[in-house]
Amino acid sequence: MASDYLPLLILILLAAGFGVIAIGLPALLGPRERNKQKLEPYESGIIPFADARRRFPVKYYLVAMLFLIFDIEVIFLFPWAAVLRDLRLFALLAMVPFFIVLVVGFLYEWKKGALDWD
Amino acid sequence: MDWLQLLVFPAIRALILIFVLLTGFAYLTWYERKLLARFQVRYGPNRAGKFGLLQPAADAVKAFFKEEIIPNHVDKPVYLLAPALALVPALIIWAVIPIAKGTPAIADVGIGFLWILAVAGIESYGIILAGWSSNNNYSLLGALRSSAQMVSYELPLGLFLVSILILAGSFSLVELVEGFRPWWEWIWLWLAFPFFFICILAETNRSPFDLPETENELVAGFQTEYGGMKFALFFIAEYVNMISTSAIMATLFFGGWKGPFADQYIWLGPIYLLIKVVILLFLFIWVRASIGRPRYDQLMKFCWQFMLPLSLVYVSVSAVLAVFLK
Amino acid sequence: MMVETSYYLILAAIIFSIGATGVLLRRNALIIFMCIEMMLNSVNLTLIALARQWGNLEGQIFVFMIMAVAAAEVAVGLAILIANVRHRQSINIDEINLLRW
Amino acid sequence: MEFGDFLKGASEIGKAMGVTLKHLRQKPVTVEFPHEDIPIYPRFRGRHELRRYANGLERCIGCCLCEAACPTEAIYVEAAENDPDAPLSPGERHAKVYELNLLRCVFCGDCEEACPTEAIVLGHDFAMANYERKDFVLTKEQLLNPGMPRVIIRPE
Amino acid sequence: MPLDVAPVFRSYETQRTLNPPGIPALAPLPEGETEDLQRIAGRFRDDFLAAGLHHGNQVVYARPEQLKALATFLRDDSQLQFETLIDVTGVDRSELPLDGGARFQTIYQFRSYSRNQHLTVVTDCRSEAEGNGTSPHVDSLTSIYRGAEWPEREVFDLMGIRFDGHPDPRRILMPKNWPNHPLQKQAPLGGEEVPFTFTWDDPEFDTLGTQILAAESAAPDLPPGMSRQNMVINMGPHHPSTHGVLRLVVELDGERVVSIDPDLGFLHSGFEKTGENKRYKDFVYYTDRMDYLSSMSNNLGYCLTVEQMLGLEIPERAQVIRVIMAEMQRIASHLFWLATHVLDVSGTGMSLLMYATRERERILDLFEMACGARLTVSYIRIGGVWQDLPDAFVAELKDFLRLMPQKISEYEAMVTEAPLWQERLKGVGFVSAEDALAMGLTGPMLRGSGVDWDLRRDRPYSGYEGYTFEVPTRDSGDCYGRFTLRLEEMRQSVRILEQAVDNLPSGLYKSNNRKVALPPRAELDVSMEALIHHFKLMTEGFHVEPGFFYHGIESSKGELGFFIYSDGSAKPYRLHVRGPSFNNLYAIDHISRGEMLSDVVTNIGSIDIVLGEVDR
Amino acid sequence: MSWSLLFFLLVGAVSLAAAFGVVTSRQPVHSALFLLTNFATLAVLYITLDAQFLAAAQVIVYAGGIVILILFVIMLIGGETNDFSAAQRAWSRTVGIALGVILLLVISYSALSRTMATSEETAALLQGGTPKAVGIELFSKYVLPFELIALLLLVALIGALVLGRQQEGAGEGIPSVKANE
Amino acid sequence: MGIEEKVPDGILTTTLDSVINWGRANSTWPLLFGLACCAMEMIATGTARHDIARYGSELFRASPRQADLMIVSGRVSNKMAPVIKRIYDQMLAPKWVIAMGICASAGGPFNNYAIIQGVDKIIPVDVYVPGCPPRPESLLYAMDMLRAKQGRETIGAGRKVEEPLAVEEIMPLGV
Ligand code: SF4
Ligand code: SF4
Ligand code: SF4
Repeated sequence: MASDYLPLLILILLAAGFGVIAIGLPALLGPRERNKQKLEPYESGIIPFADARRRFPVKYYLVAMLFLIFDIEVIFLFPWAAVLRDLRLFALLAMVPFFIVLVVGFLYEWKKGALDWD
Repeated sequence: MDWLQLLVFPAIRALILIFVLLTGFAYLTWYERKLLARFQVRYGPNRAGKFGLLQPAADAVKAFFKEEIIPNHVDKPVYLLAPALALVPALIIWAVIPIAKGTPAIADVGIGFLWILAVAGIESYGIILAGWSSNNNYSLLGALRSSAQMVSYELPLGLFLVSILILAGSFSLVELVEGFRPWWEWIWLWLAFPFFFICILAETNRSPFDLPETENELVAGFQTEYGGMKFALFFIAEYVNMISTSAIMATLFFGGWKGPFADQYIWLGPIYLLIKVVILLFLFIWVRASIGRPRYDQLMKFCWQFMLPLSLVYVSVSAVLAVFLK
Repeated sequence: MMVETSYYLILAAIIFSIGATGVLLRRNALIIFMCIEMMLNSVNLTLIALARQWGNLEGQIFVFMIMAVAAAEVAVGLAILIANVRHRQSINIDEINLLRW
Repeated sequence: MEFGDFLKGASEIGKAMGVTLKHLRQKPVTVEFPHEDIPIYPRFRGRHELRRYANGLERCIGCCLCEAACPTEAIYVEAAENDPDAPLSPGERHAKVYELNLLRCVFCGDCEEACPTEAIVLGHDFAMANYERKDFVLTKEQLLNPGMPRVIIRPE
Repeated sequence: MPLDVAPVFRSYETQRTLNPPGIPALAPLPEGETEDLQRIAGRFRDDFLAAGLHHGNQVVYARPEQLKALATFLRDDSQLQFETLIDVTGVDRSELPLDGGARFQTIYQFRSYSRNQHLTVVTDCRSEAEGNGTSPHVDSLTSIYRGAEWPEREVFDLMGIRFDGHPDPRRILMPKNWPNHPLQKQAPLGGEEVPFTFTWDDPEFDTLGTQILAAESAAPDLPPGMSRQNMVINMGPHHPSTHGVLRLVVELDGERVVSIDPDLGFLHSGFEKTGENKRYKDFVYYTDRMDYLSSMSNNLGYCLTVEQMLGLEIPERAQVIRVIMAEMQRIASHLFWLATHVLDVSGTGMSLLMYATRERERILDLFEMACGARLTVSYIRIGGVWQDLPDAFVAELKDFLRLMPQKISEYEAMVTEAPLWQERLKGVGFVSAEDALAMGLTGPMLRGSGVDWDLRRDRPYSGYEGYTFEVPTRDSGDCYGRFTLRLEEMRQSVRILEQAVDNLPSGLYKSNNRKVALPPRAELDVSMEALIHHFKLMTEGFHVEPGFFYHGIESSKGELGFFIYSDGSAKPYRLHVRGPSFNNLYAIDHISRGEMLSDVVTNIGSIDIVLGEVDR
Repeated sequence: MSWSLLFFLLVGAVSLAAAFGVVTSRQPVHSALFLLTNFATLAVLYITLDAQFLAAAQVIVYAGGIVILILFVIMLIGGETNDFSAAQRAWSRTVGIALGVILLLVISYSALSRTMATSEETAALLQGGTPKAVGIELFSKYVLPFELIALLLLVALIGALVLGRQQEGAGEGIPSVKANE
Repeated sequence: MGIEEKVPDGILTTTLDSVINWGRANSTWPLLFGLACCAMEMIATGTARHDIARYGSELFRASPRQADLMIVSGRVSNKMAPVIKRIYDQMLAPKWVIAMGICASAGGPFNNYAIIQGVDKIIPVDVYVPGCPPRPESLLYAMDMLRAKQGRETIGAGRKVEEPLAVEEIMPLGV
């Protein structure tokens, strides 16, 4: 039960601790030679035209959005998969409409060209 | 001694796991460099120590004693957080993998499969934050690309996991390995392996899907502004991920720690697992030596227009098989 | 050994209030969005706490459904936001008037 | 993408992987310099040497032809009359100063071709790296006493 | 950077006083007539100055006012069909007795592929008072031949000639605020004195390594026509996939390329100016360092040009050796292209990179055997080759030739049919035949678009007419077409090599003309005359008749042309190189527009550039 | 104070701090990261509340999906806005804080007015909230909502697609908000 | 300076020095940076025949933040000089420079207006390699020399660094 998860938490904390050490320690160990250019962005040895955080294509939003929706659907499959053995045909049938709607959505996207990346 | 049971033993176990993984990482880099060299008819590292066995140590020493900077144009907290965020998931995904009979690496929880999916889900944070905080055109573009790639391939990956879950009937990886499987199930399972492997390649950003680091158009992608140990952390994350995912694949598809006599002699379990992992790692490197990389849009297209439908079909068929044949 | 349910409820309440304050205080549509998500989550926490209180899984099912709805909401909400930003070049909620849009 | 395409692609990838696997078994072609001497052809043009006759006299007669021939002005020669009692070279003149700036030389071999007495030749030494720029102006002493290059001369 | 250091002259160097007196102000007027020239004369009647043959080239002297009309006529007339403007260059004649003639001239090379004709047009530049001096200018031909854009910019940058109506009159090679136009005769060569021990006291040497110059701190200008609304990124000059120090300013809309502005000159080394200050023989060594992946072809192109101006006969054996070397170089260059192309497209882990370079090493070994150097071979010299082939060479070469086709098949097995490779290359970087001609592309870029043209076959030199080989072409015009084309070219080169080694004649390996080629060493001891020639060649060098000449050869990247303008002295008065990479690179904007960012990398690889030659 | 209470307090404190961070960060990315932390702590609390499956779902959906989406949007519109100054209406701040406090008081009062101790037995009914338990509940009682969720997602998908792709032809990018400030 | 001030002199520092120097010498990652003809030989050094990987140096990094060694392989033009300087500045300490080929070392055959007569005019050079181009083995030899030099370094001693001069002071005309 809940206490099963304590070791996981410990692992997470230790792993994070290692990360912190690995990031912090070399800052003490390594040499320091600072100059102005070192702290400027690298862009092939040229000064960038503008700040990088500017504008990006909407395509990336669509990827994340599609992913989110499908992620939910995958999550819904998990409890279903868990009970498939017990409920058998009923579970299978219950999933059919869900699955069909999912596929319809998928096909719609496809038709709309949301899956074409060029 | 409740607290001993609850806190200290798991902590020791966790420390050992982290240590083993980091050593594994070090020798994986050696393994890869050597193997790649042999694929390319050369020797590879062989001067630091015998057969270059101390090469990873040299790299580590160098990285530790390299200057650390935080450039002015970055978002400092996020810039520092990103490498750690990349590394942690790679280490903790191991927790639920069984390493011997009845023994998970850390804990056998009721949601083993979901743990894998969840940890895979947060893996992309390190990259996306690194790219954003670096405030560098190459980094940002690289980060967007790679995180889009990673989340996309998570879907077929999740669906394949569901299918395996359907067949196994248990959320616990420990039970999955120990459970009995009829032969047709193995065959059906192995059919999925190449596709699962492709998803894993994309998830771990390995060649041929190493677009985020594509040195070609984006210099070093999201890592461009990282140097020294912080860069090394991304490196570690990538390689530990390779080990972790190999272990997962070994567990899901090839019976994990199982092997002759592993039931009687518990200590044989980890050895079998190691052998399987090494073989799978060979596959990773072999692929890297042989196959060119696709373009970003082709990669995404492949995921959404081929892998996803395929995995949907695979889930449905698995469900039908499970209902009617078991 | 078990923590009282009311503690969870209080925690949820505080988070909810923080979220609500944020919605009122901030003008950045994205941050408001995040605050709303946070409020939704505090409700989820309440539901799950109560589900344990009554030993009833229905609360959990409910939360599960809410997650799906929240995802849908986020997808559509952010899409609206993006469309709007394209139009008006602003992310400030005061300048976003849906009726005029 | 059709499944058929995928299969065809997979077989092509398999072919490529076959090629690499074949190479895995081959012996590396690496020559492990500096732990092995490298094979080199006799015509290779490396560090310069000034030669002597068998009797110890310098071949160079200070004619400056090499200096004139050099496309990059890397050679500097200052001639002087030989002391008739203790001549440094046969003939009337010898090179009082003979310097060669290795950091200007393109190793074209024109000096060797120009030299009427075959005094200056390009040897086989390629390990010339050094730390200071001043180390690269070879004086006459250095040119007259070259080290042994670590090479195996291949048959031409 | 002490820029104003006067060039170091040594007493023995050829000086202007050594020039034969009375150099003609103009190169001798051409004589002889051809059909084309008659047709042009018929169209323009007495409006133009002169036309005729000069060193076997058709030459037209045109008035500056006529230039555009002439160019239009050349392109559009159904009997002329000069589809392509191969090269534009200029010459500053201020050190010649001008007799009132214009100081600057521009020289154009036109080519008709369909009719296999070459035409040189020479125009005086108008001059116009500007500021405190005069600035020469002439009409731009960009509206007629698109490919003139870059060569004209180059002429402006280096020579200071303005082109009226040019769409983008920026500097192209030199930094944007460079104070002079380096190829003008009054501009100093620059450089510094070569240090020897007696100069070590020079305080400058103490400061070496400590003169830490601060890097530039201002952002570069946005190239004209680019919008800040889009993402504009720099690729290069330090970038892993621009093959050296090319800088591309890429305007991106998402991942899609809106436009590209290449910024050249990061490797500008002043070859042309240096050439004007070196003896003819010395420049051979410089050509090596231009397109450093095909030194042999560069040597060959330069030597052929000078030899044609000298009217020198090359012995049979030398010709065949030259062909052998040029073809080996073509294979080596293509192998290196293959390796880097694979690296660009597929990443570092890819083994093909290593396999291709392994074979290239074998060729370099052969080069080392014959020439004593691996890359900068300087093997082909004016009058022949440096030394005869060593005895073991032929056997080794035969061995290599036996192996090579098999290796090419191996590469093909790894990539040609591989789905990822095809996806990356097919349909990418398309250039149609018309565009290729208009942009003045040559070599595989031209043949990949279906234009069947190869200088080796169509305007043979060095005895290429005696070999049977095919000129592969592809109609697809994309990167994949060019990729398969180059693989096929390697096969054809193997074929030529096989014929050449089988029929290697015996005889001299360099010309017997003692005025140009060094006498054999054995002669020095016995013949006073030989000794004198030897001294003269090594100090002063040989003289070339006044005049000018353009000659192009087919290097692995396209047409490599040398244009030499001689005033009769021992150094070229003006030396210009038409680098195939320079002109081919012009296409990068055209072929990348609308494609993805990753395709830019593929396209660069597919054009196969070498920056040493682009920037010169 | 029992260990579990201490644990709860620790996690709760982190959660609150994160929630506070979401509201106060100037940089939207920081807000998003605080939000992520908040979600993660809630997942931990779900586990203590015997809702294992939901804890995993929380991480996968919220951390792995929603926050990623939010981050993408931040990167798309580049919004580095300090909007505190932009809050022109001063009253909204006062009202906001006042409302928040009142809300807090009301809810806490109602929650504290009854102590709610849970017995182990009732909790056991949850079976730890494993996927299987949730699944059986879901498929025995809530099949219809389950199907409706699919429809809802379909509608959301179409809606977001249509909204997100508007004027795509007119240039794929979104102008930076920063440029506007 | 970081650790070097805190560690006392003596045996500890010497051992530490030797360990660190060993690490640095055996894991020198070059910057992926080619200028001209010499770059071809530099690439050849990485290929199977010469295999720079034997010394753990095959990881040519494209980003200056991750590289330890700058191999200036070719001629440096006036236009390129500020870029090189900038990239060098952006590399993290400790860093080394090999001037490969005579052009990078002293201008080589290009004694003219376009080329900087030696890259050491803008950045400090550790090892010069003559040759035009140097054979790959020459570069390997230079790497050997560099390793020797690395082995002699102490972490306590800072490397020569001076306040940068303004661009105009050095390059009145350039760029
Ligand atoms: S080899 Fe060539 S460059 Fe070198 S010194 Fe001799 S003539 Fe001059
Ligand atoms: S080396 Fe030869 S050419 Fe040079 S000065 Fe001496 S004798 Fe004359
Ligand atoms: S040293 Fe020689 S090979 Fe190297 S860049 Fe200079 S000219 Fe080219």
